[in-house]
Amino acid sequence: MGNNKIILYAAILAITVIAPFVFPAFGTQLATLWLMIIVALTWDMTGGQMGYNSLGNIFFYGTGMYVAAAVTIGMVYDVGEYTSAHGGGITSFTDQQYFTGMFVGILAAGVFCSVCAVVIGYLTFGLRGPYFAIGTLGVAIAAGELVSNWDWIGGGQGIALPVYPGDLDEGKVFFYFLFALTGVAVFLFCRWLYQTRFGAAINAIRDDEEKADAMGIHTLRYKLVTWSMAAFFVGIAGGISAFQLIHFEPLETAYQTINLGIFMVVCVLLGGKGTLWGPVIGASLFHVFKEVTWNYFLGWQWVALGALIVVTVVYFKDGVMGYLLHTKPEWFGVKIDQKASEETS
Amino acid sequence: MKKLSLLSILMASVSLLFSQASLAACDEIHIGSAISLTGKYATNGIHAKNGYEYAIQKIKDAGGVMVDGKCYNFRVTYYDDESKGDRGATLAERLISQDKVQYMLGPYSSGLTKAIAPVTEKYQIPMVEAEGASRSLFNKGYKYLFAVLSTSEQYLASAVTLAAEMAEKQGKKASSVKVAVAVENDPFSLDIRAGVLDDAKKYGMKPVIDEQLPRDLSDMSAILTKVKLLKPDLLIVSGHSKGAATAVRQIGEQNIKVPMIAMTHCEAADVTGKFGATANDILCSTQWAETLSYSDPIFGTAGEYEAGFKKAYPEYKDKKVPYQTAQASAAVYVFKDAFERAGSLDKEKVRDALAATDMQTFYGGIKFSEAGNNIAKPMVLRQIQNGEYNVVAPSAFASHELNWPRN
Amino acid sequence: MSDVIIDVQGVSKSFGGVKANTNVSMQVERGGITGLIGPNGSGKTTLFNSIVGYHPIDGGSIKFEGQEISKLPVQKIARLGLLRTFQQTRIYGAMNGVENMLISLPHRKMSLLDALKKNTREDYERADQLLEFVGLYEKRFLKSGDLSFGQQKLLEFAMALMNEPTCLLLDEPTAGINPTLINGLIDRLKRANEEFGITLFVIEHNMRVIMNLAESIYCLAHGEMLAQGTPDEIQNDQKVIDAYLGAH
Amino acid sequence: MSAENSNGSEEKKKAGGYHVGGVETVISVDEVTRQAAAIAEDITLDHLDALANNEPHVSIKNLVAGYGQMEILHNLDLRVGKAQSLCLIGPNGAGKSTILHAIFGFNRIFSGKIEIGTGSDMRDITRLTPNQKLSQAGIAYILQDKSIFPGMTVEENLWMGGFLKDKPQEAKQAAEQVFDKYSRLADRRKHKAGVLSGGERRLLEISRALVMNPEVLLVDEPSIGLEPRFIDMVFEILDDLQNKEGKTIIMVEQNAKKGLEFADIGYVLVSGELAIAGKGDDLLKNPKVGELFLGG
Amino acid sequence: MDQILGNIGLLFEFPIVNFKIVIDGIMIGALFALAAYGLALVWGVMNVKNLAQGDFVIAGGYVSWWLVQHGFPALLGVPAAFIVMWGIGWVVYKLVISRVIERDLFTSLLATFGLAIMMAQILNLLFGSDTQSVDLGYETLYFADGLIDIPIAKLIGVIMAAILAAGVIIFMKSSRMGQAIRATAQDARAARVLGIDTEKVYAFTFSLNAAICGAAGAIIVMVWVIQPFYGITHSIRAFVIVTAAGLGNLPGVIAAGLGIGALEQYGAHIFGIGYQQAIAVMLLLLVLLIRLIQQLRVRQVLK
Repeated sequence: MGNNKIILYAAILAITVIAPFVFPAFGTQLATLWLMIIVALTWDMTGGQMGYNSLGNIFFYGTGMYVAAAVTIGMVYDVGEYTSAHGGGITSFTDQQYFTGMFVGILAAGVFCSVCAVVIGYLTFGLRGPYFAIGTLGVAIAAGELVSNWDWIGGGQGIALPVYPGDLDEGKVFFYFLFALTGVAVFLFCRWLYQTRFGAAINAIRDDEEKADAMGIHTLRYKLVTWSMAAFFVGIAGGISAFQLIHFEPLETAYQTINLGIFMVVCVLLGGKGTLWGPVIGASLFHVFKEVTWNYFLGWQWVALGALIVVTVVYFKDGVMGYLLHTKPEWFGVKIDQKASEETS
Repeated sequence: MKKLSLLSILMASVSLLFSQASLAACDEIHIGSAISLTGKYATNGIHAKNGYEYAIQKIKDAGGVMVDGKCYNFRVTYYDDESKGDRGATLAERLISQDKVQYMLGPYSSGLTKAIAPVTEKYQIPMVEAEGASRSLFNKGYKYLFAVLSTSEQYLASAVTLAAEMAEKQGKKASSVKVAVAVENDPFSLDIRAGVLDDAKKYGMKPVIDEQLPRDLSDMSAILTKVKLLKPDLLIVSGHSKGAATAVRQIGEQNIKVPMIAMTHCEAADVTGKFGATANDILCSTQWAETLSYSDPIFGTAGEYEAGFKKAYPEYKDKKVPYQTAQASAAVYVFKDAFERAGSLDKEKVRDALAATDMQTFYGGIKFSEAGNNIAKPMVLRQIQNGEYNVVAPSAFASHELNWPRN
Repeated sequence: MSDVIIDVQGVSKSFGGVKANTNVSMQVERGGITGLIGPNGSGKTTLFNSIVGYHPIDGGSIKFEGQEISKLPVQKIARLGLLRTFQQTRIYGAMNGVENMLISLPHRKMSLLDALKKNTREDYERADQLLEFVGLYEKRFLKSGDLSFGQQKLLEFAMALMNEPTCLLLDEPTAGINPTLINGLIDRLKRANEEFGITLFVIEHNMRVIMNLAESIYCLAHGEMLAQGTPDEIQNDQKVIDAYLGAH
Repeated sequence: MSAENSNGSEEKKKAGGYHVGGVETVISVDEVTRQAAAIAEDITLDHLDALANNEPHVSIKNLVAGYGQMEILHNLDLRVGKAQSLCLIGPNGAGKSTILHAIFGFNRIFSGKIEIGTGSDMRDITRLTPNQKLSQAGIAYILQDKSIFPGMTVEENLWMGGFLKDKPQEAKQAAEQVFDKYSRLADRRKHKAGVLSGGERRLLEISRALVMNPEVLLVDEPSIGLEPRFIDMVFEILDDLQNKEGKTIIMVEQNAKKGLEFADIGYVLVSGELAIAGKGDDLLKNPKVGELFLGG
Repeated sequence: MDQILGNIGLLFEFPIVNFKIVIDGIMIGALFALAAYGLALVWGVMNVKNLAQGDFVIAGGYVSWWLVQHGFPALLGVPAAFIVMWGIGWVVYKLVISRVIERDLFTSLLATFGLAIMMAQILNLLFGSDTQSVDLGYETLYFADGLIDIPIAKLIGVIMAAILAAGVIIFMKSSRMGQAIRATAQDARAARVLGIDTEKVYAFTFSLNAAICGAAGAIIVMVWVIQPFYGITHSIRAFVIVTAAGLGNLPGVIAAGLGIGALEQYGAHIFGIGYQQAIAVMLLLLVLLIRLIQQLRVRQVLK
């Protein structure tokens, strides 16, 4: 790692740490930014690096939310009674119940989601291209519909978790750092993963899976492992979101297919697919764009977002990173062999 | 007309940008509200927003809010929650931490209120809400949440009582009444279902159909076919505006013969305007009706409120002013009352004043229970009779006889 | 000469009623170079695809090192050490030569934990050696998509060697290559066979190539096995001449 | 990622255990190109005109063309006379197909001219669209392989060949003439083209281009993917079209031997420039060409 | 569970209900089939997977609804929506679709998704989020003691859908543009060589698709309700149908459309209407799974 890189990383880390204290009012937005980074990075693991464009990663987010909530509540109350519309009684959690529940719940969310990824992957990884995208989208939509009809977990009523017990601003910072830690962990994980043989193998799957098959690469195994790693982190992010949002319901919050489910993809495309920094940059740009439009284009923000998606996908296909790679290759240590590039014509 | 509403959104956003500069004489009390300007609740969200704005104007015209001898006007910062819970929660956070609002007006729908209430509670921001009726809002022990409207289990419960009365009049047992319930799968409608089933149980009635409507409902013929087969005596439908519209249309189309049909959101869906005679004899629950005899010094009588509002918002001139608008205005009025009684802008004092509210308004009596819901105002049931909404229950308010059975 | 590595017995395959292979039997000897020729439409590619697992067969059996593989999918067969190259070469065009080689490490011999390690120095060295072996060392950092078709074929061949296969199936290795390159390629194939001990099974269109390369040649025509023998025998077989050379 | 490694030593490592290919056996396309450039002759326009019997029907003058920003052909000249056949050979990527694309209007022309006709009839057709090339300039393009419409019948495929005719009826009549000429196709007219054999497909591809009755045929690798006896059939058909019907043929052929045997004129192309031009038979005999492209 | 058994019991207790369900399903399915055919067309011809399909349908519905609000007869809505959506389709093609044709398959999916979001929101801003419908005021025909009801409006809708479908079939078979579309779908390069302006063909095909969707929407608004955000469900159904039927197979698309209409109605009857969307999606997954298993038998994957 060069000196410049170390400085860059240190600077980013410093900003990450001080951000919630410098901009206390924006705590929640900053936390959401990390959420976007997490889901974008994990989406890119399968989408950008492995070539499997899932539209259903939101499934893990929603499932993570519900698993975290169910586990946390289940450790103290009967979930069915807790969620029941008739449920009388005001519920309360002690601090210890809250934090133990949160720890176990979030972890369980991650683990459960990675198991789900293996099961779903087993069925869907035989699909290619648009079929995979639509198939996974279908899984996410179906899951949302089924959960919304499942009374035990609250059905369409949704489910409410206890409020953070401590001081309010402290709580905000707490959730910010939960997200930020997860985000940094995902980033470092991806950075390491893409340098291994495994990383090269999933790139091979992306570029030509038939060839990878023919070379004896365990394509299905690698695909399942990749997706379940991604699902683990998304599940954790979902679990944290559950505690941060306190109340959530299946269709619009948990399995929000056409919101976060698509946004994560747009973030990646905006930043540059198949790159390490692309999803991070894309998520940041997208988040800012989103917040701005919905401040100043009240009512039109969705039109603006739709337009952003179209423009990104259609006119800006390689994203920010792709653009930089084209125009400033020297930033990335790529040497252009003048002679070689002439010969290739 | 639609263009107008579009225009009003734009105007609102523009005025939002410049409003700081334009107001002078009185000081401001800054209130925040996340409301559905887009998404599936947009229509009702806009109704509510108009209600808020109308009340603010009326209060301003009447001399503003007098707190400890000083005059104030309300100013509301709105954000669009896109009819989505997580959005609403984020926006509430934003209103509180970035825009520094100290008081909140509620969003539209129980689902959104459910998402926002934990946030306001967390920050101890008093919120008066007018559009979240689900009683599950009021068993969480929230101390900063106040609702001017009746809780949703009451919406159609009186229909069950009516059906029981009718059965007894026919010399049958109340328990012989067969009830069919089709409600949307959202917090509000599920609550209505719970209320209806509770009441039905009290009479020993049997639900023969108990199904949930999907959120993007466009066809309920599958349920109506079962209705034909199982011949219930009472059909309950609840699914916001689109549920009402779809139900009335298909009930007419499929010629459903049920002696009594009761639903919510008839006015909001404008079923009389859209479907004419088909809508006749349908029972509609309402929080408020302009024919009721409530009144207060700011808005006058219920009828005067209706007239005044139509004048201020001409796009409503051909239809009923929906109760969603009236209760939104009432919520603002409750704030005014509480501020004046508190005699301070301190939010804890205001909260206590809110809790002690006991007032009469054009919208009805308002007195909050421990849990924050309004216990001073009954729901009324109106029946569409020849295109007119006539109050038929409870008997104390009834202006017309119930037409039974429906044909 | 009895060590058979690929044993095809009575394989039949038809597509929508059209018989592509009828009762084809053949053997590939371990350690040798076996050729398969036949005119277009004679069922060569069908047989090739049946062996590598691209489609199911209607009847018969295909054994690799004694194991029945006719029901296995491509990747499982590849993982047994039976590798193939593609007629329209398939390399990773967006990556450079070295990256292509490193992807070709024998993943079938790796556990998941091995795969989660970075490439070792030895891996890089081996990649360089093999690239040198096919004459692409100087171009190893060029984007492989920019290489010429012939160079891509060589790269694909090097990738196959990197994978340490037991047996390598080559689908028309010289198709679309400039004739001048062919001599060099034949040389490399022979050396891969001799020095690395890889069994080669080559499907070819070009008679000249196969006669120089293979020790044992099978000839297919109309989906049936027409003849088998040494290059000399095949060249002088009247049936082969009739079927293959048409009017000539 | 790999960039770190690129700093590694450029000198050849002695590979442990393996033979290192000696210079004499290193196979390289660049080497071919170098050798081709070495044998390149100075080609004069007079020479080209002479090959086209001084009556060129298709002339390309100083053509610079390519795709997008990439320039592939550099100042290329070409002449072919009426009812003559020209075969373009050369290594992969030399720009052979690009010439056909340029003539038909499929790629970008930076500068230069493409003309058709002789003397006063000469027309500049550089900027015509493919559509106009076919309908106005009488140029038809016959693609490599797999260009039939598999879901349509043989008959419909031929009708599509006459898509640019004013009336569908004319296309059908022209198709009938083709059927009269090639009874093999007529026998299968109601069959789906997808079930035809390789030779029949190629025949259909060629005959489909004849429906518009073009004067110039651009033929892209007619022998690719065909078994030997069909290759002969294809060249017989082309021969018939050239000599009996007076079509001008410009062909790209990988199988240089076959192509030069057939063609009146042969051009050897290297890196987007003309290296050798001569009569087909002469080129066949040219040892340098033979060494380079004919496999010795 | 009891409810499901009870609902199944009803099917046997009143066998006539089965007719009712099938008839309802077919009437709805006919409209699904139209949008699905448009999807199959653009998918087959230019390899664009249009996720805005449902939003074209809804937009067509609003065109018709708007006309009715302004005093035009409802039946005029169908041709009007056809024409207006043709124009919108053309604009969308020029601005967006023409740039995604040659790109990888995910691009078109996502670009059209962005389009879908935009369209839904613009419709919401223009027409409000209420459900809307056009009441033709026609009678309903009743059979079997009123158990089977066929609103004449629906009957007219189905007939119009059939006419439209027939028109498209004839157009594709016999017109020159139809032939050009088919040729382009099978081999665009060969079509270009024959002088077919494939760019024009693409623009035409996409506009035609939008127009078909628009007409379908105009029919839907007469027999059902529309709302700006209903597009996605129509899109999903179109994908279910095309996936089940395969591309370039109009009879297959129609059959699958009708079948899915009926299956959905059965599902709604048995499991409850709340599962209607889930049923549509489950059907999609089921179809994909079945096709996948079929492919596995030939040692391949579903591309």
